[in-house]
Amino acid sequence: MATLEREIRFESDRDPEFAAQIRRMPGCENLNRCIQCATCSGICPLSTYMDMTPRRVIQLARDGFKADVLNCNTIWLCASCYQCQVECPKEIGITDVMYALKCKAIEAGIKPKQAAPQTLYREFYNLGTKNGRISEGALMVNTVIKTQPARFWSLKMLGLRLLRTGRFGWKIERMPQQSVLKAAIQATPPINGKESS
Amino acid sequence: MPDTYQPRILAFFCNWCTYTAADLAGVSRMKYAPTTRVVRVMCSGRIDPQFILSAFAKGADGVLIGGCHPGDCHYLEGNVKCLRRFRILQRMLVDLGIEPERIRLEWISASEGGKLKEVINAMSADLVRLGPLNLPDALRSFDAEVLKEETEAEVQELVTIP
Amino acid sequence: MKYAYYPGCSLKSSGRAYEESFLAVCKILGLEMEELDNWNCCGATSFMSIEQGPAYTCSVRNLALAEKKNMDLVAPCGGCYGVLLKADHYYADYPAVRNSVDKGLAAEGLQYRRQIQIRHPMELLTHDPGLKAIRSLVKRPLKGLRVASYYGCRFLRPVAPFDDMRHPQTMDSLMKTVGARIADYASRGRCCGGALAGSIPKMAQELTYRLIKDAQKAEADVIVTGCPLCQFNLDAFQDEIIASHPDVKPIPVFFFTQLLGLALGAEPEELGIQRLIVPGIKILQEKGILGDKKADEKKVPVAAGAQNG
Amino acid sequence: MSTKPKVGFYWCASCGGCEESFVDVAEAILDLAQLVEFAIFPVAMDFKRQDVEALDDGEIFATMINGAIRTSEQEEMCHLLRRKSQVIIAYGSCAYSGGIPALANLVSKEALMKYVYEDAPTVVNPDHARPQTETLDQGRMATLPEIREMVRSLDQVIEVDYSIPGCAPNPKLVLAALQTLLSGERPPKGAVLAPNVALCANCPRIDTKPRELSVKAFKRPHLHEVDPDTCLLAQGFLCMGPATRSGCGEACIRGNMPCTGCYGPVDGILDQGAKILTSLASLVEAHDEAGIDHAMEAIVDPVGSFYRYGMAKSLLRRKIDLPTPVAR
Amino acid sequence: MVSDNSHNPAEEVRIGFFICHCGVNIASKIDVAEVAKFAETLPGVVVSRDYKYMCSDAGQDLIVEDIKNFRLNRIVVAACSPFLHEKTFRTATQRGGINPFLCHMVNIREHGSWVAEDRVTATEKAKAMAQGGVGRVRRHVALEKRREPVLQSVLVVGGGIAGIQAALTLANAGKHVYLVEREPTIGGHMAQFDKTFPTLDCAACILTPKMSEVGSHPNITLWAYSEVIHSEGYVGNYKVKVRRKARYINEDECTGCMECVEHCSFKTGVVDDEFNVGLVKRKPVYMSFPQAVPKIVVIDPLTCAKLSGGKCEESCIPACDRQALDFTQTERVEEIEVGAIIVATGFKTFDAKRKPYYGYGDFPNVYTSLEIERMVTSSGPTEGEVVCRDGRVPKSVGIVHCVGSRDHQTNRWCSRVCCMASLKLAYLLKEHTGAEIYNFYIDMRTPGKGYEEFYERLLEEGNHFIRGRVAEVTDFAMRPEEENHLIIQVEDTLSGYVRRVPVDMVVLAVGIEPQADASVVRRLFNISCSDEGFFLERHPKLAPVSTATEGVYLAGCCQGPRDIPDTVAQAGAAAAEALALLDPGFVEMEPMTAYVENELCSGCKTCQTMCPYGAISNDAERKIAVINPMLCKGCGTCVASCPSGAIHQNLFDDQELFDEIQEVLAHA
Repeated sequence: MATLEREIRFESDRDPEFAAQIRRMPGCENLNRCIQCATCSGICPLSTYMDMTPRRVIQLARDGFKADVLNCNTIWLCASCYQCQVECPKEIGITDVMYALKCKAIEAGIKPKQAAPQTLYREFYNLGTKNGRISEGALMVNTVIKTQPARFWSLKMLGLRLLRTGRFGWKIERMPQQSVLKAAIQATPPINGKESS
Repeated sequence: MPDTYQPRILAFFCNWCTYTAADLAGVSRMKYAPTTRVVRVMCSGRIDPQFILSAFAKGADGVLIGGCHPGDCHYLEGNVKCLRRFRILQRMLVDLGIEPERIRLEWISASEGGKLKEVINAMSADLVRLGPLNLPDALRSFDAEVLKEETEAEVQELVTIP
Repeated sequence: MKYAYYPGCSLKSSGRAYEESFLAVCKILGLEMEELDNWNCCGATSFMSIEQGPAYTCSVRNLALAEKKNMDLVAPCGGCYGVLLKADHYYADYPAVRNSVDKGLAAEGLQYRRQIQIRHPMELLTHDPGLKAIRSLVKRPLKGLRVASYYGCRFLRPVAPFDDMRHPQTMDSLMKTVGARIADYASRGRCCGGALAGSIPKMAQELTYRLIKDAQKAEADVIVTGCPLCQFNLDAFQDEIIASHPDVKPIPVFFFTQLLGLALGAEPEELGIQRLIVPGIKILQEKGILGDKKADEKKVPVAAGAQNG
Repeated sequence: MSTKPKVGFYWCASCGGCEESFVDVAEAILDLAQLVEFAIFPVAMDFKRQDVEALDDGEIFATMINGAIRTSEQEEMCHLLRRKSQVIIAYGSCAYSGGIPALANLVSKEALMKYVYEDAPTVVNPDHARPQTETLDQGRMATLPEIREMVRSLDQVIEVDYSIPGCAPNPKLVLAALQTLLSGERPPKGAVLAPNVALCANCPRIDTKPRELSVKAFKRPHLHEVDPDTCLLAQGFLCMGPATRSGCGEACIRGNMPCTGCYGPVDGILDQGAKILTSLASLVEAHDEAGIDHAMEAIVDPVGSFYRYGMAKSLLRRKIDLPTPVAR
Repeated sequence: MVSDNSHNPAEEVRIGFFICHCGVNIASKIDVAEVAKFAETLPGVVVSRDYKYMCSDAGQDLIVEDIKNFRLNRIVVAACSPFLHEKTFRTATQRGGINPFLCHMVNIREHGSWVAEDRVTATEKAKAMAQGGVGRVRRHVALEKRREPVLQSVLVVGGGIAGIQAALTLANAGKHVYLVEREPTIGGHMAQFDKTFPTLDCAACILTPKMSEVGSHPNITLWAYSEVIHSEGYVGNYKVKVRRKARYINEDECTGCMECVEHCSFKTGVVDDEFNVGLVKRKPVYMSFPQAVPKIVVIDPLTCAKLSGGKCEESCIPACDRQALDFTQTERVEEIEVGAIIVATGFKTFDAKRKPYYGYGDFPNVYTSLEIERMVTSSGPTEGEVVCRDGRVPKSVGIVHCVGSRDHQTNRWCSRVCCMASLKLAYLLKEHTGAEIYNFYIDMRTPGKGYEEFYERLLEEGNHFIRGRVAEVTDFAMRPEEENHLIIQVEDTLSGYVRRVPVDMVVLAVGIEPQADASVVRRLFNISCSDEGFFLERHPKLAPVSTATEGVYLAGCCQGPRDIPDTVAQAGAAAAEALALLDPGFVEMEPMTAYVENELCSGCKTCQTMCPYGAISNDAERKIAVINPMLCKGCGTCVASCPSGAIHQNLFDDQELFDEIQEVLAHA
């Protein structure tokens, strides 16, 4: 028989430094201003798919319930449309908070339940930083195979069409001098909200 | 008009408390039975028992008196004076065949719009249960049994003293 | 005038038609585009989600390259434009960003002083040659074509330097200038779900469906857009969307530069119109914008029908 | 035939005290007799209905009718007298406002008959016999008047020109009234020919009434000694003087008894009982229900006390849940 | 039969009937056109109209014009409550050229459309009410308002910020003010506060100058340590008795040097210091706080060893070089006459012990907000140092909002100031201690200039805001880190979690309640209380500082919870109302007085026991009652009691009421 459990949250469940760290990330400085009006949740085109509404993510982030927010699917469903950010009456960079939380989740090595977006972002990042440019064909194929192998074949028709219209190729795109980018990335200090940074 | 019997309650409300409470009930959009006809007086102490008897005689099914709570009277004790009259009047009316539910004295302060509504609804329900009093018809029919010989005009003519 | 042209990754593959049509239009209007040497991926939303330091460095690096050439940077891809614009702003606003980026750029001997502007073709064409100039060059007015402009997210949010964030008009003005009719609809700036198209197609397609539905409610014949990701997302998955939502009909999704080019007299092939997944030629022929032998014969009744519609 | 104006007296439901009291004018009656001829005068001289019918309409100058109206015969006679008289004076409390007989309006006719003919302790009536309006006896129809469902004041049956209340009326008022009428002066129709002010105005004890009187509990006069000089209300006795018309000569007060209200109210009062009630209640000292009820405890029968003489003329006229009279 | 003495039968009654739509307020529930048509059939009605807004200028002009065109001599307006527009329509009637009291209002909105369920019955009821009004107005006679002089002084009851503000406004306008304060000093609650929100001005800095101004103002008679014990009279002419308690100090001599306090034979405090809400003890001889006004010490007879009959060195007496101590002093009763009264008796805070789960009184480190106010004040008992009762400086503080408020078990209302006061304390506590501050709130209510901004500032500064009503404060630890803490258990409705927050100090933001003796004060001044027990204003929008009793006005929290800016504004409004009453020098009295019809009066004296104002006397010569119209307030109790119907009341005469009763019932 299934049991319904609701845990009490103790102060020890909170990371008291978490909110401060997030607030030091670009665009996140107004996090504490939130009055929980939930405009963000209302305007978000994807909030119905989220296990926590953006409002609740903001609340938990602000309160330092780090584990809860880093494990939610909300941050990965965020399509970066910035609608919430634009409408927020307190000018909180909600999309930026989502970016910050995604970075923190990755930093913490959290593998989300809904893994596909993170996989895509990783593929993209790896390709982009390695070659300096994105080879869309490679990116698409890699991501689909890694995240939705079943769909691979159903996309066959689309793939053929794209090939026919010349919008899809196997060629790996590269910037002429990748080394300069690599050097720049390596020389870039991280932006992670930690006070030392 | 709806088919259901709607009793007629003549309500004497004091200006400072119950009339104001009735205003408040209105402002608060409380809905209550459309049974009352309010006569405003400055104080429940103004209410002459004749008014109440007259109300019954003119067709009221019930009479509701609303005054300030004891101690709250705008004129110190007008409500207590009303109560003194009311106690003996209600006793007398029972002897005259008028059920005690047909006459009510309630202390309803200016802030008690809700109580006003409750009282009117409760009293209306009581009166529906009791049925109409209908005294004007009764008073008319009282004289149905007596002899009628002359018309008024004839009498008038006869009694005219030269 | 010469501009630093930043194609971004998509304009080299899935958005080829955009590059083709944009450059064709620039040629007609006399705008000179010089592709930036050794440009790199802007980072899009992905870099930002993984590591923010490199994300900003990658973006700003392209700006620094353009600045070095002393040219404004033209980024036709909506995604690139948005990311570069945001990077520019945040570089200015956040010392943490500036600190990281400056150190990153220094490795290549670059620096950025915010001396250039980041331009999008939509705004560039509206201002630099200007609508008047464009109108004077129209050869093939888009008469009778009802166009729904789809702006997507990134021209508008989080900053919108050239248009109204909540009811953008720039693309509509361009389309009106070349004779098209405008289908006004509320979803013009809503998210198409493009960011999730590759990862959670179900959700992405639901959002796309709403846009197409809304545009068709406004009696749009075609959709135009200025973002290769939006175009791809709206165009490529219509089969799947219609399969689950039969209440929408296929609708061609053009790059606005394609229609602009047509109106200015370029030929469809130069503009990559054949590259659309939902074919766009037919509607243009039906409306009499493009000549077609068979259509020419039926021209009168079709035009009448279209007017009635 | 005498040329003197004819004056009549008649009796309906009454004790007869009113006419008896008229005799109290004593020698003055002789002066009156000089001026008028007594056409009918039940207490003094016999007459038959035919005698009245024989009179011309309006032949009687003034008839003073006493007693309340309860039977069909009384109604018929009143209508007859109305026809024959120029002026009708309701004479005495019963004619004026129902009087003591009108207290019968608190019980139904049936209950009344049943008590009188069956339940009264002195009655033996195994056959439950009741008086009938028509009885065929040895081939002859004997009739009795019909008793009505309720008691009425005279003006509820015929037009009344003037009233002289009182139980019994002060004979001086009658004399004065007749003198006024004979002089040709006509008070406004409907007038009560007695002073229009309450009894306290003339009460010999008024000065002993305190300015602010308050009564803890009313008393019944037969249970307490009554001080002969002090205001009776001040002593706590239920005196109706404040709500009762003056004119009686304060006979009861002078006889050390509280006023019982026989002269009815002054002009403008719709309901004497209500006014007595309000004035008495005004004196009660108590502030809460228990105290108020205690103060009024001695008023065991408020209706009987407040409407002793005025039930028929009150606003409600009778106990309202009695059977309604059947139209004839 | 009833005689008709009240109007001239020769005059033909010509009634105009006007029914108001009140937009849709009436017209949506009552078929006004039908009622107008019906009224037209009533005897005496010459013209009958309905109009969208009778109270508008155009509506009033309709009456004025119709009076002229139709030679109307009676007006009936069926509209809203006479409390709202009786004056309006009487004035219109007068503008039409007839006596204003020939106009009568029928209340078909508050008593009709607004309480009706269905249109048919509402319309029928309106017809009946209309018929009643038409029936009664026939009897109306021309009446004149009477003028009475208004005394040019005002009594202000209560010396908190409301009373101070009202007194100063009036005094500066040249009126004499009696300011009566129960406590030994004026200043009220505001004097106990450290800072005021949202600007964080120092409360003392803005209050004490006003207090001194009151103390030295030539137009203000300040009676602190005094209470009003009796009030009688009427608008413009009130007689008030004030009990001035004995201070046992010669007020003229005392300079407030406090030497007597120093030298009291009690070397330390012996009784809870009221001003410091019991955080410290005071001596029997004391001054509430150094800036007290009047700056005079007071001796508490209950604890003073000498006055309570114990042994005492009486060292205070020689300590005073002005021999100001006077142990023979007794209380005095002053009698004053004033034209108007401003009641500004303030509030009391909710007793936190009534919410036992919050642990006030059980856990030493649970405080009320008022205690914290004193604690954070630099001139307070701890000189601004915030320490728990065990001497620790708190590292974390939980502020529980809405204690006692918004709660059917205690006080249903929102106390309005607690959100902002809590934010202020949060700020001050953080400033003083650097502690983590947790606010537990139900709703954050920050309506006011700069208030929301203050809230945002607190948010940004990292104060914790947990939305949820605290269930309990407990010392039962479930985790090691909770040991030696008070744990606040709450559901954070925003995160959706039940949370336990261990803190060192709990602050209960206690709500605002009516004063314990509000009902005594209410009766003293013949005003009403609303359901909650706060004094009732005459109209919440149109007469918010007036009461049902003319000449008595309200200021401050005695009328309902409010903050300092609102209180000061309201006190100004009350002062303005009083000035408007005083300035013309006279007041017009409604002519609803009673009078005796001499011929009918038997001198039975029944009425004389009835009159609460002693307005009725006995004319010894004529042996009849005589009513002094100056004293009569028109309650009509004597009229109802008169057994002869000899007393009449203007506007509420028997005949008017009998006719109203008959006619209002005539419509089936």
